Amino acid sequence: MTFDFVEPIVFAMLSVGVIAAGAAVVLINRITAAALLMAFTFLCMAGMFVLLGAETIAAFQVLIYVGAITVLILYGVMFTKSGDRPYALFFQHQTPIAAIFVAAIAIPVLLLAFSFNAPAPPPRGGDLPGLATSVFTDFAFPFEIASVLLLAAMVGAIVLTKRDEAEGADTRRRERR
Amino acid sequence: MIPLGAYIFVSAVLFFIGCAGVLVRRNAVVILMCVELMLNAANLAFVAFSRRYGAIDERGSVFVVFVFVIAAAEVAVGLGIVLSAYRNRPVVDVDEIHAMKG
Amino acid sequence: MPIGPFGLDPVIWAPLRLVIAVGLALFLILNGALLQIYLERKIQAIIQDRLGPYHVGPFGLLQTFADALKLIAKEDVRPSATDAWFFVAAPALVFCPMLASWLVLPFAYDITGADLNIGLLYLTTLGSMTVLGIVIAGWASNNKYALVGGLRSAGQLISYEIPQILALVTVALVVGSLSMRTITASQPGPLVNVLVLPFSFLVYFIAALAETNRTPFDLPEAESELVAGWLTEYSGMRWGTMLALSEYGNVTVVCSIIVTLWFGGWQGPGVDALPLLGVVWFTLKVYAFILAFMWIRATLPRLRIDQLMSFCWKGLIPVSLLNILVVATLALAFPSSRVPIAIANWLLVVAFVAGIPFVQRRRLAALRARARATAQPVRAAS
Amino acid sequence: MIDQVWLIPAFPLAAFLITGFFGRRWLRVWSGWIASAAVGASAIVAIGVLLEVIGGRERTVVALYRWIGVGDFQVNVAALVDPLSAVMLTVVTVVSFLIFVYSNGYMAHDHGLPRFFTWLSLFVFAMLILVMADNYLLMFVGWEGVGLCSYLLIGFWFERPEPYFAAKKAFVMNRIGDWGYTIGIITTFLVFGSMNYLDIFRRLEANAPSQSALTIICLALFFGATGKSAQLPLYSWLPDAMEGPTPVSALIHAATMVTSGVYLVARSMPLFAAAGPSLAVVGVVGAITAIFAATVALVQIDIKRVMAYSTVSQLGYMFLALGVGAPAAAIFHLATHAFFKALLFLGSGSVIHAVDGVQDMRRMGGLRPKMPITYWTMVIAGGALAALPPLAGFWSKDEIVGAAFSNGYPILWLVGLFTGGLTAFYIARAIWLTFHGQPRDPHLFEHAHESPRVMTVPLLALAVGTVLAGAIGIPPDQGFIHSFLAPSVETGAAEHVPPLGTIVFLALASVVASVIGIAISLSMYARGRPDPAAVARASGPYYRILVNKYYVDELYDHRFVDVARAVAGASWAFDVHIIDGLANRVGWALALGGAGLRRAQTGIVGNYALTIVAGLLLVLVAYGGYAAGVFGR
Repeated sequence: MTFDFVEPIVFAMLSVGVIAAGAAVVLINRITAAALLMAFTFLCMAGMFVLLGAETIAAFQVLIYVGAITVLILYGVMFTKSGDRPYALFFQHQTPIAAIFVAAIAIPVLLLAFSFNAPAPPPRGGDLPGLATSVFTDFAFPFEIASVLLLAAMVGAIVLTKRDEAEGADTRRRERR
Repeated sequence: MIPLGAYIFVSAVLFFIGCAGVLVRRNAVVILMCVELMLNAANLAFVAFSRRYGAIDERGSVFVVFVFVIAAAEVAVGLGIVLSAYRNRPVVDVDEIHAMKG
Repeated sequence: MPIGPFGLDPVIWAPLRLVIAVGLALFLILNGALLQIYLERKIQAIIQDRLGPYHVGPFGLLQTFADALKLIAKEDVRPSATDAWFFVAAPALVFCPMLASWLVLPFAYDITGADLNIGLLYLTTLGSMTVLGIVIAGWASNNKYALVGGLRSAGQLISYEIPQILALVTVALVVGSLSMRTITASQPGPLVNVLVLPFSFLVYFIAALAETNRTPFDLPEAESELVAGWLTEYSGMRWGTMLALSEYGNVTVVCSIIVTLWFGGWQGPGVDALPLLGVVWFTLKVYAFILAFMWIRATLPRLRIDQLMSFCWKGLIPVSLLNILVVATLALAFPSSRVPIAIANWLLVVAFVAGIPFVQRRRLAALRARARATAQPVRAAS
Repeated sequence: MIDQVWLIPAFPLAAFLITGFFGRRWLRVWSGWIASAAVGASAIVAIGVLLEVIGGRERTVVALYRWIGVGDFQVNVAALVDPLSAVMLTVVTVVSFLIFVYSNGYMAHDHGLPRFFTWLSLFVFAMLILVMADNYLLMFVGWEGVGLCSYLLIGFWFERPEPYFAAKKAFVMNRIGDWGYTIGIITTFLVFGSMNYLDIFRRLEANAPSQSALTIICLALFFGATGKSAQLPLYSWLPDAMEGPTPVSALIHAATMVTSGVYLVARSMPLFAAAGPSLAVVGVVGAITAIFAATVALVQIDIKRVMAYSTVSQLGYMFLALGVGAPAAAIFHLATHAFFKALLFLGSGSVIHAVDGVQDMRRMGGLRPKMPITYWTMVIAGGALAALPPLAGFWSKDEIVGAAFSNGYPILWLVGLFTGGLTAFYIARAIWLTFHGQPRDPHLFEHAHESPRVMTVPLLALAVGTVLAGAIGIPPDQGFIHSFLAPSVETGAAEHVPPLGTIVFLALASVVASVIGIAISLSMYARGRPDPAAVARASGPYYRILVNKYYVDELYDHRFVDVARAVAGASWAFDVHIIDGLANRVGWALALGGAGLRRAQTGIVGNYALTIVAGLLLVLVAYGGYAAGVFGR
């Protein structure tokens, strides 16, 4: 007995999940729901990575996208009030043009997508050793650059969101002295 | 064995969904989410190509790791910008924020 | 015919193993929660010189069963202003990752759901997913106390995840693997990892207290001072699932990780002869740590939210980064690196423990100085 | 020791860094001793290297690291240790060490002492790099470094205007020479595809490039050498450089830096030898400079200027030697000259120190009893300069003059001989005016005193060197130095050794010329027969020309500087009206365009995003067209 039929079924479920949830993120009006659906997209994507045999990437995907980015976006949602403005300013006028543009790119790309073919890879263990070796040898320098980028982003985010009150209190205290 | 084309197709669909979302939605936070979707679509393509073509190492997947870094940095800074803009004027709709006009 | 463990055919053993592991997991979670709630009450009562539950059953053993029955029998109340879908989904979002973590815990030799080669990463990943459920629960309750509680709790969990992961990294550095089975096998006999990496253990233990919302870091559910945080609007079996099952399940998972990584996992006397004895050793060790958690809860007061965050960002994260730096350097510098790493790590423990009073004294001095600075103008005005 | 050859420049570099960073604030006077100790250590290592080279390791390349690696353009930071550079290293470090020690006394009361030793250490470092380099580019680094240090040290007393102008003049003159050097090394690279000496010489042998290319290279390099070594037409900065402190004059403008041009030509000897006419140019320029500077030196009244023109003249001798195909003699003379000219300078410094900074010989006189050590060492050095046997100068200079004769340049031989007489005349005049006769300025005479021991000990050491250095060149043409240097400066055509009778005749001729020069000098200044003033009056216009140094400075001022000013003015006008005007127009056009394009900046993020997508579409169309072959493959 073979279980070959399992993989296509799982893949079909995951792709439906990815595409449906992704579309819902764009179409749905409730932002919290959109954020949660986005997390769901990410989870399905992690499933696809597992299907591809990239468990480490899948784990990172969940760790970073679901555990960190979604939570961050939820924070953003909760700190801002999304007004239900029925009318649109001029922004919405671009929707038809945008639709035409996106369709013009998407249709050929989607048609071409199926033309990719690759031989079945030889069976092998997880992707962890290979990934680690690549990151710390050939890509060590980009890796360091990326760490600097993260640091810069962290500092930038803190500076951007820091309120001036702490500073003000500080000067006030100094003035009092 | 799922053909490579299927993964690429899913990746492309998700990418254009995100792309359309960026162009159509008004809420800045939602636009950030759509950008994340696009990045994720790219990740899928990277991993699929890497796993199916990479014979020795995981060079394609390495780029996914870097995309993770970029995505995290982008969300952090993007939300920081949205929040600081929101603090000046409580709007998150990008069509009302047009102080950058030339 | 190849012979698997216990002299069984691998074709039979593979599914059987999974069944045993999942059965054990469910058994431990469900009964573990009941048992732990009972133990928690009894131990706190003993420490606080009370009796604790004693009416239902012998020594009050059936008290938690009675509570569980009460919870199940309760009406399913959902406040009308809540966000229906999210309100229902949140407990599941908290519960599922916890349940999934049990997949990789090694209960005994070859009794584990799946021996992933990214086991530690998998556990970390699932730990981070809990945050999502908590934020959603806070949001869905449509109650500002719940919302603020949820955001605070999420902040706490995200922050303490960092020292936790950094502590795990040192173990991975020394052992050279992320697989739970390999990590267990790397600690033969009494030479457990805690002798090599005591400081990582210390950091992980403190971070784990925060990660599982245990005292002194139990702000999210500080019933006695705040409203119950993100749990405010939950009642009945929903609350039961969220708190009783998920929280106690998480405590058990975290203690299992501690046991596997630092205390030799299921290994113990007589395991070679009778492999299933491993389950007993494992459970005993895990419960020893759960008891330690309870002991701490009965002893230490609760931190304020700003103290909690600054302790993590200014205390734990820098020292665990230092720890990684030291361990990684020594691992590179010495071909057989366990002894130098052990020496360095014990030195770090000594420095950390000895350094706390100094830091505290400086903090107190700063506080007093600030108090004087604010007090003076008043005196001058009068 | 050779493998540690990098230690030699490392010590002065360390001294430079230490005194530069900590000198003014913390070390103060100690910085002099630290620098001296560093150079002393270098000297010990250099002697070790020299001994090892003598011991048989003829040619070693010690590569430190790759400096530039761009395609074919590979330049290493590497040291070429062969007899030539070993001799140079030893001379530079030993003489430097003695001068450093001397400077501790000479500069003791100057508040800028740490700065002085900082620049001096940097100078030694750059000079050693220049000498050790195994390629022209690294040599250029040292070349520029010594030029810079020379500028800094000439202008050391920058509070007064004269040193400042002298420094500027030296720098500009050097830059003009460097321009030639730059052209030389660029052409070298274009012709040979390398900057490494050994590679170049190897390729030169394998397939020689055209004669004209070689001539251009050699003349350009020689032009650079004239700038650094103060030959005609770029000599005039050196006499002015005497505004710097005397140890600087001794070290930089007598013993080391000015010889780098000689070193460059000697180093490039295979090139020059292959490039026919250029060697003759070198010889002729050297001879003209020698006699030209010697005539000017006859009438100078400033003691340091006499020495300066003497240096120019002696450098002319070295180039003369190179030109007539006797590079070993040139290097030999370079080494001996380093000793006796440094000694002469330090001696004059000692005199100047004693008489409160006065440099005018007319105000000195009769100093002999007051400063016996200075006097006797200066007499020894003067004898060496006048080429009296058995002092070092005799052996080296006689060999140059003799080589000119025996290699078939009788006119150059006559010039050399005559210049030798002039040299003897002016040095005898200088020593007589300074030390003998009646004290002409009683006030100065009262205060004069012998210098402290820290200054006289180096004088004595140099005097010993002056007496003994000739030994390495005995017998003429077959001495130790010749066989030692032969592998480095071999020109291919074997020098033919003249018969003994010729040698003796040549030596006698030059000794006679020197003795005649000294005799005339002494009779004029000691006896007053004929009276110098009367001679000056009688020779009238010729005397004025000499006193005014052939009006060269005025010529340069009127011809070159005025032309340069005119060109600069025209360039300025061009810059203001054409270049700036163009830039302004462009800016104006851009502003206009920007005003139009500003409408595209709606400030709405969505529009920008749409633009990005439109760009994506464009890329896709372009790629599709490319894939379909619309644009051709």
